[in-house]
Amino acid sequence: MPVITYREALNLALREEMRRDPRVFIMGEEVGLYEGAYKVTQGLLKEFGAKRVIDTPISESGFTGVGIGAAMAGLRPVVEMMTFNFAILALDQIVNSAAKLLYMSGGQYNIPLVIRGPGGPAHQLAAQHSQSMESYFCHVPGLKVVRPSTPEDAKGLLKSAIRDENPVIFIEAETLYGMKGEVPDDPEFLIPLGQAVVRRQGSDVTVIAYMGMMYRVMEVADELEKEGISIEVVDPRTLRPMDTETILNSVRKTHRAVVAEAGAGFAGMGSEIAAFITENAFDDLDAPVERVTGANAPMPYAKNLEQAKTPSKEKIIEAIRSVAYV
Amino acid sequence: MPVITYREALNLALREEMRRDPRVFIMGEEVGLYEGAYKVTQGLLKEFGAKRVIDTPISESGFTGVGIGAAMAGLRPVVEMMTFNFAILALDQIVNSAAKLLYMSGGQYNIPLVIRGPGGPAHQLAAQHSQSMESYFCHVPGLKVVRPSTPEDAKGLLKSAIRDENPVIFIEAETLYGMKGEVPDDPEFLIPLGQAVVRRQGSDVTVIAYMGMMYRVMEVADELEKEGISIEVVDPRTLRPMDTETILNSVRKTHRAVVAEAGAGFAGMGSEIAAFITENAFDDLDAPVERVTGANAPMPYAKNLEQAKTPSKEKIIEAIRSVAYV
Amino acid sequence: MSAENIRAVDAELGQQLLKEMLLIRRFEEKSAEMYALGKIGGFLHLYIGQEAVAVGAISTIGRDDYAIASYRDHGHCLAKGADPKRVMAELFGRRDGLSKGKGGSMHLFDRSVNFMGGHAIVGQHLPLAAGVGFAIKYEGKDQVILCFFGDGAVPEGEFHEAMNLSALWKLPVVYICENNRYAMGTEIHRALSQTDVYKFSAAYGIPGEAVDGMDVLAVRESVARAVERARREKTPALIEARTYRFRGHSMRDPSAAIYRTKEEVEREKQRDPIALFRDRLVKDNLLSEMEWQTIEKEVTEIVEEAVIFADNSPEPPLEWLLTDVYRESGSGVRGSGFADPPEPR
Amino acid sequence: MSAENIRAVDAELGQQLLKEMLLIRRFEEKSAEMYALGKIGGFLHLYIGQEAVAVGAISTIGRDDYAIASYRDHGHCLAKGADPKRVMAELFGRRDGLSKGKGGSMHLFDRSVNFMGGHAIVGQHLPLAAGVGFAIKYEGKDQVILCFFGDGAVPEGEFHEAMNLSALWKLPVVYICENNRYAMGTEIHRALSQTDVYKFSAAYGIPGEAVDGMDVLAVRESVARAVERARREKTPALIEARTYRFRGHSMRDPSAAIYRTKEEVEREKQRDPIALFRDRLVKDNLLSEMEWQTIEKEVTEIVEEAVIFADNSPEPPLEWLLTDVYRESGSGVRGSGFADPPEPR
Ligand SMILES: Cc1ncc(C[n+]2csc(CCOP(=O)(O)OP(=O)(O)O)c2C)c(N)n1
Ligand SMILES: Cc1ncc(C[n+]2csc(CCOP(=O)(O)OP(=O)(O)O)c2C)c(N)n1
Ligand SMILES: [Mg+2]
Ligand SMILES: [Mg+2]
Repeated sequence: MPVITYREALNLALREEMRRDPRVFIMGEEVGLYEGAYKVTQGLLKEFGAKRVIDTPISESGFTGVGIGAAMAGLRPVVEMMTFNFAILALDQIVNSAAKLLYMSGGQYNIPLVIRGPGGPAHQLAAQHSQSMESYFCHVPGLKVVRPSTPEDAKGLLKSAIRDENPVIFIEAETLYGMKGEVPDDPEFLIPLGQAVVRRQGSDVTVIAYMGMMYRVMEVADELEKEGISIEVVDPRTLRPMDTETILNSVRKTHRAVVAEAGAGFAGMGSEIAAFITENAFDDLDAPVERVTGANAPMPYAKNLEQAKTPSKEKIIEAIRSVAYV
Repeated sequence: MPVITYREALNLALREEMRRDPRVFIMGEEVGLYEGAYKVTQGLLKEFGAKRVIDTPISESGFTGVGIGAAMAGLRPVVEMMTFNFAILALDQIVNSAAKLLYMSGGQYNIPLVIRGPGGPAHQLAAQHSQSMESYFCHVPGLKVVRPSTPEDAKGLLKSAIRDENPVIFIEAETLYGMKGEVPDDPEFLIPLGQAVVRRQGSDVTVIAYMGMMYRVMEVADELEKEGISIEVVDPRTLRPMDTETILNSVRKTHRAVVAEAGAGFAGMGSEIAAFITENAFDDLDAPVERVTGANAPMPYAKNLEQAKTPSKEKIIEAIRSVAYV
Repeated sequence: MSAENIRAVDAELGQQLLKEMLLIRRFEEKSAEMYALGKIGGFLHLYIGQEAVAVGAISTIGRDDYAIASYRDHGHCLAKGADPKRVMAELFGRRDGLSKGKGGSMHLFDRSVNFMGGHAIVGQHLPLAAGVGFAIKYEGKDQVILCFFGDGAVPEGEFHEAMNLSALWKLPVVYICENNRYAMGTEIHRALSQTDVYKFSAAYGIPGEAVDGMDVLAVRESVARAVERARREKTPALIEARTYRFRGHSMRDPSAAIYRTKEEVEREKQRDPIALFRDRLVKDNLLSEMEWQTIEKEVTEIVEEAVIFADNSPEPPLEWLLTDVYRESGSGVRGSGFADPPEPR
Repeated sequence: MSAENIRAVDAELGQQLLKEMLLIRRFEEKSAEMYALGKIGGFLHLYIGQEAVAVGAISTIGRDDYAIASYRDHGHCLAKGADPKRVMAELFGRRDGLSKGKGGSMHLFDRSVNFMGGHAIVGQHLPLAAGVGFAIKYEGKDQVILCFFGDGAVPEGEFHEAMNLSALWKLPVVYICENNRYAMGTEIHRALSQTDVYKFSAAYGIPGEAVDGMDVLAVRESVARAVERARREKTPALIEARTYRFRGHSMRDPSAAIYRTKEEVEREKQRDPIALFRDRLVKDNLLSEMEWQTIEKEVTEIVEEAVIFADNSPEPPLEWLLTDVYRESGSGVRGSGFADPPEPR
């Protein structure tokens, strides 16, 4: 299988879907001439022209609304947020238009729209540019939310998102764009939304994590294996709809769970995951579900503070030990 | 003690604080001449004049930003959202300016700002006008979030919010504005932010609920008492900072907890409450913390569907029975 | 239709326009009654006084063209050709409503006549209109969209963003600001530093003009010109229709509230667009007293039928609470149409 | 200061303005070096080429007046009078930085000189500026605030909302759009349908004008006029300063990237505001070669000191991660300053 970067995998997904379906187009700040602030749309303007690769002014609410209106009229837009931090400016359109139009119209207008771009912390970008916003979107009925951790997932899930009949919030990570991995070049390779994946089999503790945190957890799992602690790592991939079955099956096997999350913990995704595990697998649990989350502070600029903001391996290990009572 | 409505209690709090501190002013849509879309600001224009009671155009992001800027420059603004649904349009100002300025400026600029107005469902206002947004705000470090359930709390907490040095999101409920209750007329009567209250003592199951749901739970508690099931009802009042101690103490006593919430359940406030209870009181729990939440759908207009959207007494009772194993 | 001879109405067209306006008027008067009876809930915003804008404007476009409006949408939805029975059923929150009872008064949608809603966040539907215009252009079609909004939307950021994007990308959108001088209780000069809304067009380099919104033919003429240009040159336009609402902001607001005087309201009612137009048709010998009575009778019947239909329509079944949250995928992608996560209790 | 004789610079003032511009230039050249060395991280947006705008504009106001800017804020912060040492320490993310190292390049704040930041969401600080203007007026003071932003902010809704609110409420805010013709890689005519930014002022009924942003005295004159009016009449203004950034958008973007040619950049560099002004002072006999050398030397020393200071400043202690999230209440309200909820692990 070809080995390509996460960035290239996204690019390929966009290309393939744009080739397949002329109704698919991409719009956003710097996606055309500049080929993307993070180069995800490299070469698209050249291949598809300015009609289908549209540079926008800095008007997030405006062009997101344009995407939604275009979807109402039958197109299948992909809207790039240069970073997801700026989606807050478009949140009204996302929450009140995209997510609700199908319902409010009694099923007449569905919104096949993808909003994608990098989210979460990167390198010293400070408070306004380092937010994990997935819990906002996850709370909204009518939205689907994806966080793809690998190049393969990036491709397969983005393609499914574009083919989906509903608005999909697709949050990538700047820190993963350069990561390489095997990615099928089959243009019909799709990963269904709503399916978690077990990244690593284990028997003692289930750790649920995605994106950068998932890799950190994998490293921790390697280290703990040497001590004889066997970690199962589950990556939800889609946060809404959440594949609760895969997660619960794992927990029913290991009887212990930790959720690791980069974002601020209070009312974050980890809360939801911990809550449903406890609700549905209480009798299988030998310990409370522990959350390891980003500190409840804005993201600081200074490198050392930035590092301390996101859960360290030590903290993850500590949480695992605490649920494993070792 | 005088018996006044929830609306009057808010009005009194505003009046007293505006009398006490000339830096306090209120701005928002229709707060002046019209005396508030829900009449919370009745008489304020007359008493304080147009300098301190400011009608705004429909520019939520703009006037919220004005409030924040004014706070940076030393004033203590109260910004009214006609309803909290419209705060989504101002969310960037709230999240990226109000909540973070203190941190990003290394402690130089604090933002003593209150954003208040009714939130949550009312009567057949449909999807775009019936949102419970507290989990959005709760997720943001730097914000405090209040949901006052009684006239007394409305007054005491609003006064504390206005005196607080930080941005406070203060979400009232249209459905409670007409409710009457005893309210101290002492202008120094304050209820500290961050203190939950036990609304009803009980020994079998703790139910955590606020606003309209709290009253529904109180009725349920009366009914179940007849069957010999004793419910303790805890009202958090402030959601951030959350008074985890009061909640945990109750759960440690009853060994069972249910969280009842009007808003959509997935990634809602109930998730956070359930998660921290489990994390901190696992060994005291005889059953998983159950969430009873609004359906994961937008709010429908039709009366019967609207009623079905919010948790019924039956559903609350069912959840209580399931944790009490009766 | 060409903009030049648009003022030359014959009896048929004149009576048609009159009838459409009257239908909206009577439909809404009846809605107000039904609200008082508790058959309609929530917010109910009446369009009474503004009928010439929707009717005049929408008379210039075809069924295949689009229209979109704010929450004050009954007039536009009816003028676009929706079935009054299904509109009333929607106001009643019943199963046969346009939106199956899920939307209500503020969220009327009718895909069969390209009426795109019914949006209740002020300013929000302007970018949506631009998006529809974008799709029209993308697909090389020659449709247009009319976007109706109030003066209260002008201070919102989305007004500005939508104007600029439409002008920049040359989208076939005709923006029609129904300036009734009030946004709830806020008179326009307390909301805008410069109150000639049409003048904003200069900031975007697009055509703009003000028109008497109480004169159905004047509206028709102005909008027809903009529609023609939009079709031909894909140029957006900003039209300010000066009008007045005779009733309160919604049923919860008295018609002459603190923010305006009874005298002002009475004075404005002299400009009643329906009475004005009827008198004009009569004067021009395009309408006889008998024809007028027939129109009144027909309209009354339509409204009565609508009420009966709505009242007989059942409540939506409870299962519908959870339908239409997601559309199942028709693309054969396994799982992409997955149901929502299981409901917590 | 009166706007009339503002062009009459003497040697002292001329040299002062020159020195301030040069300080910004050298400070930023050094920052670029430090970025390359990894001493500075994140985004670093250089102001090089635009110095005349900040220096000319801020030279018209006092220490007690306010200024606020976007993420491209080093120039404005230094011109407002912040200590270069503490600015550099902030860029280094160190304890003695203006914001204790928590803000970084994009979030400079200095309360001691009324510099209100440093804001990284495009358009976001315009309403904040209006709010400061609101407070000035509320308290009956005669201060003003200068609000600097890029051409890229104009299409944002908050530009429009801030303009309208400031004009409507007559707030003493001077909005200065630094039109460097690009927002990242987007040339202004691809972002705005009408590209004369100052013309937007007409839509709000406020004064507006364009000025050569490479001419420090022209900027000074134009801003002085607006400041005087703002103080006296509490009228806002919109000034479009036409300028150019010589470097890339940030350190991650090459200076002559795909979106503009090397020739264009070279041509624009002929308008270097510092060289132009120095030559003028020399020509007018207001600056000798020796004086110029002294200025260069002083500026270089300031910058060197700043780097040494920054480099010697320790990293912020780890406990600071959780401070400044909330301000403890000084009002004696029990509990209102409660700490954040206990950290989950
Ligand atoms: C963003 C937003 N803010 C506030 C409201 C509450 N609101 C509903 S209608 C309205 C007034 C709108 O006035 P205008 O646009 O002039 O329309 P009109 O009611 O006159 O038809 C307001 C403030 C809202 N729906 N959306
Ligand atoms: C709301 C928002 N959208 C996008 C960005 C990303 N971004 C940062 S700077 C910039 C360009 C801004 O250009 P301009 O306002 O002209 O300022 P300049 O960089 O030229 O000084 C963009 C798109 C952002 N910071 N905020
Ligand atoms: Mg109006
Ligand atoms: Mg620029």
